[in-house]
Amino acid sequence: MAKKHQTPMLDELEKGPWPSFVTDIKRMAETGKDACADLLGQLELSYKDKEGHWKHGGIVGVLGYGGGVIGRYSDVPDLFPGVEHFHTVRVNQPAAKYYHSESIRKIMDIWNRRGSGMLNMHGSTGDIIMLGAFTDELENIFAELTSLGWDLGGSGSALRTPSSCLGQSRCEFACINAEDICYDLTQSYQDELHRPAWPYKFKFKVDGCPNCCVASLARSDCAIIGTWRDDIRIDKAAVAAYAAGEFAANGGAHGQDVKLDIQKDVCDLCPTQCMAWDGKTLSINNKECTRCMHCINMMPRALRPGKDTGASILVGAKAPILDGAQMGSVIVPFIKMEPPYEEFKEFVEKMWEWWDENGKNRERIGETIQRLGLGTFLAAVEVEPDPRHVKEPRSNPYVFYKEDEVPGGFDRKIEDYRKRHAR
Amino acid sequence: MAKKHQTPMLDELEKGPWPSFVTDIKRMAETGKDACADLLGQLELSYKDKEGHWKHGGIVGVLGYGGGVIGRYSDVPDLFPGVEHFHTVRVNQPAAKYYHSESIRKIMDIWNRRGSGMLNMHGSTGDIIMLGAFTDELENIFAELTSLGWDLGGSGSALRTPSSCLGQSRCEFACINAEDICYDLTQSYQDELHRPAWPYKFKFKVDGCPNCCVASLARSDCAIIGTWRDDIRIDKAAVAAYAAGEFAANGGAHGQDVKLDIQKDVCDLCPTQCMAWDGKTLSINNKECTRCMHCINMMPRALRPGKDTGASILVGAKAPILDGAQMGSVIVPFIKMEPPYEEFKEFVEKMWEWWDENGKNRERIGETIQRLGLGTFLAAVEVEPDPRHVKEPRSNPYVFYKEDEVPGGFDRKIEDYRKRHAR
Amino acid sequence: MAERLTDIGPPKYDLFWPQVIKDNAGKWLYHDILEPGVLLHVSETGAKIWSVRCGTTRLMTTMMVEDICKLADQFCDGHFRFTTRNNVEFLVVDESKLEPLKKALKAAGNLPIGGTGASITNIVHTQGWVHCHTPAIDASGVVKAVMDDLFEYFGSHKMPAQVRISLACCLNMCGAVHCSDIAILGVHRKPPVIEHTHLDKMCEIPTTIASCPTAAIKPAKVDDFKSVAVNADRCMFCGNCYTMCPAMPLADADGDGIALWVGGKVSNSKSMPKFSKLAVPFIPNEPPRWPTTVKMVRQIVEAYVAGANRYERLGEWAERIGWERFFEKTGLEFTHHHIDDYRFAATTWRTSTQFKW
Amino acid sequence: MAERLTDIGPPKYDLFWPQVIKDNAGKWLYHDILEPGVLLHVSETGAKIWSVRCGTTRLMTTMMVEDICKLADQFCDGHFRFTTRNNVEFLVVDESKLEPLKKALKAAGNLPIGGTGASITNIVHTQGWVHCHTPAIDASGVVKAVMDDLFEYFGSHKMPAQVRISLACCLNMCGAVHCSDIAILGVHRKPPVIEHTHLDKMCEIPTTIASCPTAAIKPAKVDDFKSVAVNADRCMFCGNCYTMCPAMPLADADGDGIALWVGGKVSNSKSMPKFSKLAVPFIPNEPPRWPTTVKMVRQIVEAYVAGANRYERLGEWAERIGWERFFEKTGLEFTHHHIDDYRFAATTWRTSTQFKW
Ligand code: SRM
Ligand code: SRM
Ligand code: SRM
Ligand code: SRM
Ligand code: SF4
Ligand code: SF4
Ligand code: SF4
Ligand code: SF4
Ligand code: SF4
Ligand code: SF4
Ligand code: SF4
Ligand code: SF4
Repeated sequence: MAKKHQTPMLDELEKGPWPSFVTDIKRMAETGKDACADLLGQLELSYKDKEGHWKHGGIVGVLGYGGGVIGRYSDVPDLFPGVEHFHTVRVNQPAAKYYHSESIRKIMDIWNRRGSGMLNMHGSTGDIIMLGAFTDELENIFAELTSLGWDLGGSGSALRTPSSCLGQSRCEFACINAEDICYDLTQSYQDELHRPAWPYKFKFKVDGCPNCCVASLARSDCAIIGTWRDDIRIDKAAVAAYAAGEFAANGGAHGQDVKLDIQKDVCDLCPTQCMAWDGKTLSINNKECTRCMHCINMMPRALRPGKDTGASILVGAKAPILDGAQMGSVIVPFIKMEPPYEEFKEFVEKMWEWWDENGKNRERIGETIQRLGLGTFLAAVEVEPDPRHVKEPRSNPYVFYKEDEVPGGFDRKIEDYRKRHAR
Repeated sequence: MAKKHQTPMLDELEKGPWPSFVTDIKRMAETGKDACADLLGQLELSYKDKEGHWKHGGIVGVLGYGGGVIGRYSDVPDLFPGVEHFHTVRVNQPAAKYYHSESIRKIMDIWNRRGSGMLNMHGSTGDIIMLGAFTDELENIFAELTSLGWDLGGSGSALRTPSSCLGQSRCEFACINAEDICYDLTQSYQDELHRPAWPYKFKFKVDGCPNCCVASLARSDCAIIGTWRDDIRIDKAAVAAYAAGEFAANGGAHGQDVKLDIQKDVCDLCPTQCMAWDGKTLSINNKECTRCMHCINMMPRALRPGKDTGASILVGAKAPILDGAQMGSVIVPFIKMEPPYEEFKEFVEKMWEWWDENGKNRERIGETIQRLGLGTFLAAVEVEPDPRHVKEPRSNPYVFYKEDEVPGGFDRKIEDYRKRHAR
Repeated sequence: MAERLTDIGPPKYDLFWPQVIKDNAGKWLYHDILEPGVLLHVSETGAKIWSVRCGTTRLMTTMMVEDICKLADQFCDGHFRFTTRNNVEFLVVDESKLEPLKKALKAAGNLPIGGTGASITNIVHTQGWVHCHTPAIDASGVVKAVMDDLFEYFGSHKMPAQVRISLACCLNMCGAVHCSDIAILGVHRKPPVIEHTHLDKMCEIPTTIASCPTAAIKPAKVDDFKSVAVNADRCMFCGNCYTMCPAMPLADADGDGIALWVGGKVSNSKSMPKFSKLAVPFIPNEPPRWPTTVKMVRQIVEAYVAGANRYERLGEWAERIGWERFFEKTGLEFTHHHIDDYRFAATTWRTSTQFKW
Repeated sequence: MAERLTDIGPPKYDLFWPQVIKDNAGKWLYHDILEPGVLLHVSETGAKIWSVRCGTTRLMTTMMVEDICKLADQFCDGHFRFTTRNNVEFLVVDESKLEPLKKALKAAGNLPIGGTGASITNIVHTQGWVHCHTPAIDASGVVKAVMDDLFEYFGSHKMPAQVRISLACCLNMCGAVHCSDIAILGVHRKPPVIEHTHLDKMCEIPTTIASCPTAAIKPAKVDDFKSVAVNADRCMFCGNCYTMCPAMPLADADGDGIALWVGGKVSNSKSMPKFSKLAVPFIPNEPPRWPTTVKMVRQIVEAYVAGANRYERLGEWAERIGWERFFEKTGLEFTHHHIDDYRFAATTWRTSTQFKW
């Protein structure tokens, strides 16, 4: 008979229309998965105590890898022995998280046999998170996964599992092959991913366009965001159809019956006010466009990004620990992104080298840049300063000059000064 | 014969259409004022050297006052003995700098007899600056000035000479009696003005309305800026006249022939978009108005501030030394300003007390607030936190809680914790 | 060990694509959201693909994955994907299977259709009491309670614009909630309690001291044990010390709870990306259904729905009406905790007479 | 000394008012700028006052004041005032005296009429080499050269909006140039040169050390003298050490010069007040007429006139078109010095893909 704890509080979470993780876990527990039963039991205890019941991890992992597994132990193992060990195995997801039932079943099967059967689909970084393994199963799980063509993701002070939006696979807005870039970086930097050797973690995320569906701008040390340099493509017939109310506004995002007022909804909301609509022709002053995507989002059937596409590279996004959250900052305003992405990788390697040399322990690259200055970082990665790097130029007068920038240098003799100026 | 130095470089500044200070000083030098001749001589030397030739001041002043005089000595006194001493006497200007020839002539006469005859009309803080006195004349100058009803302004770590825009004396926008407030504060705080006793300088400036013609918001530790709480007054007939092109736009600021497009120039530029114009009626949703003054500035003959007037108090503006420049921050969103300004003065005294206790040496109040937190300052001056104090609420999660805010306080026993959580 | 495979990386991205994607990747012409949860993408070639998006719990069992696989087998030749917000998308190539799939999903009951367009889509979240050692709150339980309450908005397009809610269970913010329309954040409010008897054994003292961003931690000798002391006045409860040293736990039933943040966004559309701003500094932990949190989230959502223009993100709305108005409209209280006092605090002060009554 | 007067304060503000102001203060109804430099104010009572505004040098002699007094006596019953930007205003009560006053002013030649409305009014400035001990540049000379060049704009209304130029001769910024449409700022670029032989006598070493905001100053013993040393890498040339200690001068012919700043404003009209931003990091001192400074100020002014909408302040224009476009339109170079690296630097970085080519 399957193990069972009383979970009166958790049972409350079986109510309501949104799917219930409690119901799901309960049915798994009922198949005899003690880990699941004990997970519920321990969670119920947490609900009672209003405190979690997991301990720090300690070092667990698989041979030759410095990451990919997060150790986790219960602090009440006597009560819940099924989760005494409850390590996480981060399995590197395929870019954009496409699956076929046949293949995913195979790895679920491993997990059913050797783990708790619990998962996060997916972790915030993008991995398939297998939640709850005992230490002695880790090597087996790893061996079976790799034999099927899967590998672990990142953890620790290493490259983390890169991820991307679905890009060109199903999105008409994609300016770059987000999934290919994600895959290529993952493969090119396997060593950086599996063998932590940096001051702290480092994340890549790839968005096909400035809509940022994988939130690269907020959540990755290096965001690769598709964009274009030429003109927005306009399909005049489709513009007319929007004007005539034939197409739903914003790709139907507000319901098929919500139509577009081109002036009000598109032109008036363009942040640069570079669009004009005279009731017949929609024109865009592309030189003034900041490629924000708004108009394209509003009229996906009429407008498309240009054809001279590439990416903007924004560096430094991170969560608040320690110096406050950061978003990525524009470092390379535009770079072509064609396989094998040599130019981009050269940039990446310069960036890593600088960070590796200058970053303090547990200092994200964004923080290192804050500490040493954006200008210093740009010099290190050999990017010319550009107004596009800033929202606005400095407003304080505290400009540092280097000695070689100033005629005569810094060395002066007080005697010379005093010749001109009595004390 | 009047003394004369060769000033080939300065002579170049006699050319051109803008009035020439060189020409002016030369004619004064020609009357026999050696100080003026030597001032030109020393300035010419500075033009040659590209370095100034004044030394630090040292302590000079008048009896019983800790300020009002800035000591200044030439570092090339042998060459220019007329400016060996060149102390500044800061004479407190009348609020808004109205003069009558009769009265100003009298103080000019003092200055002709006892000083260099050089002036700044006026100093950046607002004083009449008498530029260039010898130490032994200071007491005499002071005695003659006071006998005529004039007094010195501030310097050092003291209250500085308050100043104001011309306010109600000649401006229809003035919501408060800026000059009276300026005068009242100057008189009420004579001791603070003449006897430096604070961490650093402190400035009041009073603007009659948010146009800020005396730049209080940028240049005074405490800015008193007139505003209103009720509705903008609309003169419909005058609106119609603007619509008909009878009045020049913006009070003629762009020429009498530039007329107003009420929709485009007024409503569309209203920052809150709270105005509506249907070609006949101009309506303002006053609840959403931020009293920016734009519409009133555009149509001074049709719109006027409301009648329930008072001031917003912004604290902390200063130049960049040391922590970067600051503008004033809203501390008291609205306060009535009727003589004798008791409520305001209570606020001022609380503010000074806090700053005096907490400010470090040479720390402006704005910097003390930065260092100790705006919330701390608000508590000290007994102002309730209000969204109007900030442009936006905090975005970092680093909230400090005090022990008494948290049930159970901060003291916990590890033994209790370990009862629930094994190590 | 000779044949031990390492560093092979994940399966290539196109391995699991349906044929229509293999043929049309990079050629998609436009999309159309036919109804909440149902996307149509049309290619330059005329090819079409329908995606049916369904909410998931993220925290799920292999049985749940099997549920998904079965439906995918039946209607999608086994193809599906997960979105960046933990929804699952069934990829339909044969239009005739669309309605039957929707029917089957409704029957299944644990995969609600929705999350597209101007909806409140799934809540990005973290692990909470289900796995992590540093949380101040649970994750899945809070998400469940909030989504139950907002369910009507998941399967409809009634929002002014997309609304992205995220949850992170501690200041580490694995949910990267710092740029969300609404963020639910677990916060500690008590300084670490120190296990002096073991600290020196479990942790490196210099690293522990260095871990504190406010320099609140100093070395200390307690009852002959080498340990550390925390200056409670300087502690901002970030938890970084505990990350570095297990002998300094922060978790506390009374101290911990939820802060709500609003108005962040990531996309560059119209306005530049924005950080989320503090809306509610603290709500106590109220398991199992966190009613106050649920209520306050709804308060924010409803004020937004009532006040925003169409196409206006929550943060754009708040900035347009002004934060004083935001607090008025949402009925939330503004406290001294809302006033920033961290590194860039001064940049958030109101340096203008422009404000509303 | 018994009768020694102190603490009497300035003359009361209304002492020198013309009668019409005494009668109408607080009752003014509207103003009208009849032509550049000539203001009419009309009262609720129907009373009128004309003000004729004229540029002055600010640095002036008592003879210049006498020139003003004479004109005031002749046309204004002796009444005049100075504005907050060092212009003088002749207050005319009798309309018939207006034209004769203007004629007399033109004849005088040293009091140009203008400075109202959409003009470039007088430059607020400081003392420079004429009086102060810390300047990096002269003040009056630079102002003269710049105003000569911009003279056409002083007496006309050709600007899109008012343009406020300010000058400060060192980072103390007595001209409060930090919120000006265009700011001319004297900057040092060499660390202080230290007079070790006298420092200990002239200055308090601890105060001197404490004066440095970047902690670049350390105590040092040099040739047996107690003195200080400056870490040149950390010095940002603020001059605060020299303010505290005369044995550490910064001034240097090659090191010193001018930086230009743009786009600040103080008024709350339309947009909130703004700081000025760096436009040109350094222009060498070029006495007597600072031609490069003059040229670059004009470059900025002309780009602004060509590009801005009517009623748009310089900073509003720059923000509307974007700073990348500002540098393109003005032809100024963007360098690494433009990128902030002081305390709030990170808040100025571009955290969006929104920018223009
Ligand atoms: C599993 C996961 C949360 C989840 O439920 O999805 C997670 C879990 C943890 N994160 Fe995270 N982070 C996870 C994604 C993130 C993200 C989101 C992302 O990558 O897009 C962030 C924000 C972005 C960023 O990187 O800044 C994130 C920011 C952090 C931080 C704060 C880092 C900072 O610089 O501010 C920490 C603290 C640390 O490193 O000590 C952290 C630390 C942790 C640790 C290792 C806790 C710790 O203090 O040691 C957590 C382990 C929990 C466990 O039991 O497995 N985690 N963490 C996510 C990884 C799953 C995956 O591989 O897919
Ligand atoms: C005379 C005057 C400039 C002028 O040409 O008009 C002036 C002159 C000096 N100022 Fe100033 N300041 C003058 C108005 C200002 C203003 C403008 C204002 O008051 O509106 C400011 C900016 C606003 C502010 O207060 O921040 C100003 C900000 C400074 C600072 C920087 C203070 C800061 O906190 O950043 C210093 C540095 C200091 O105090 O050591 C300073 C220091 C000085 C000293 C005392 C130089 C020093 O380092 O000791 C100068 C004396 C020069 C002299 O030889 O007389 N002066 N000073 C102005 C006073 C005249 C008057 O009383 O009317
Ligand atoms: C499937 C997914 C990408 C993926 O690789 O998985 C995706 C897919 C699409 N996004 Fe997205 N977005 C997805 C996450 C995001 C995110 C990330 C997030 O929320 O964490 C963002 C940034 C959110 C933010 O700004 O905070 C995002 C911001 C957008 C925007 C910008 C909207 C805006 O006004 O700011 C658009 C354009 C639009 O909706 O008009 C967009 C548009 C689209 C389109 C229409 C693109 C297309 O042409 O196919 C896709 C369907 C829209 C829809 O769901 O209504 N997508 N999209 C993600 C679905 C998440 C979900 O399950 O709910
Ligand atoms: C005389 C003076 C006040 C004084 O007490 O001396 C004054 C007087 C007037 N100001 Fe001013 N302002 C005066 C300095 C200022 C300043 C301070 C400064 O420049 O240092 C400002 C803030 C500048 C800034 O924002 O950087 C200032 C910002 C305004 C504004 C806001 C304009 C804007 O669009 O931002 C107005 C409204 C307008 O012009 O439409 C205004 C309007 C006015 C009016 C129309 C008020 C009235 O109804 O009489 C006055 C005549 C306007 C004119 O000159 O065109 N006044 N005005 C100052 C004349 C200075 C000069 O000689 O040039
Ligand atoms: S980021 Fe752009 S390309 Fe990628 S899925 Fe979103 S809209 Fe499409
Ligand atoms: S992409 Fe944005 S900035 Fe460009 S035209 Fe469209 S709405 Fe305007
Ligand atoms: S600040 Fe206002 S009240 Fe004072 S002069 Fe300027 S416009 Fe008039
Ligand atoms: S004062 Fe400003 S905010 Fe108010 S209505 Fe006029 S323009 Fe709009
Ligand atoms: S947010 Fe904090 S508690 Fe939650 S998973 Fe991340 S590290 Fe753990
Ligand atoms: S919680 Fe953070 S602030 Fe408090 S002692 Fe620990 S590291 Fe320091
Ligand atoms: S700006 Fe500097 S140099 Fe100029 S007067 Fe002020 S303190 Fe002196
Ligand atoms: S100039 Fe400023 S930064 Fe340089 S040493 Fe002196 S005080 Fe320090």
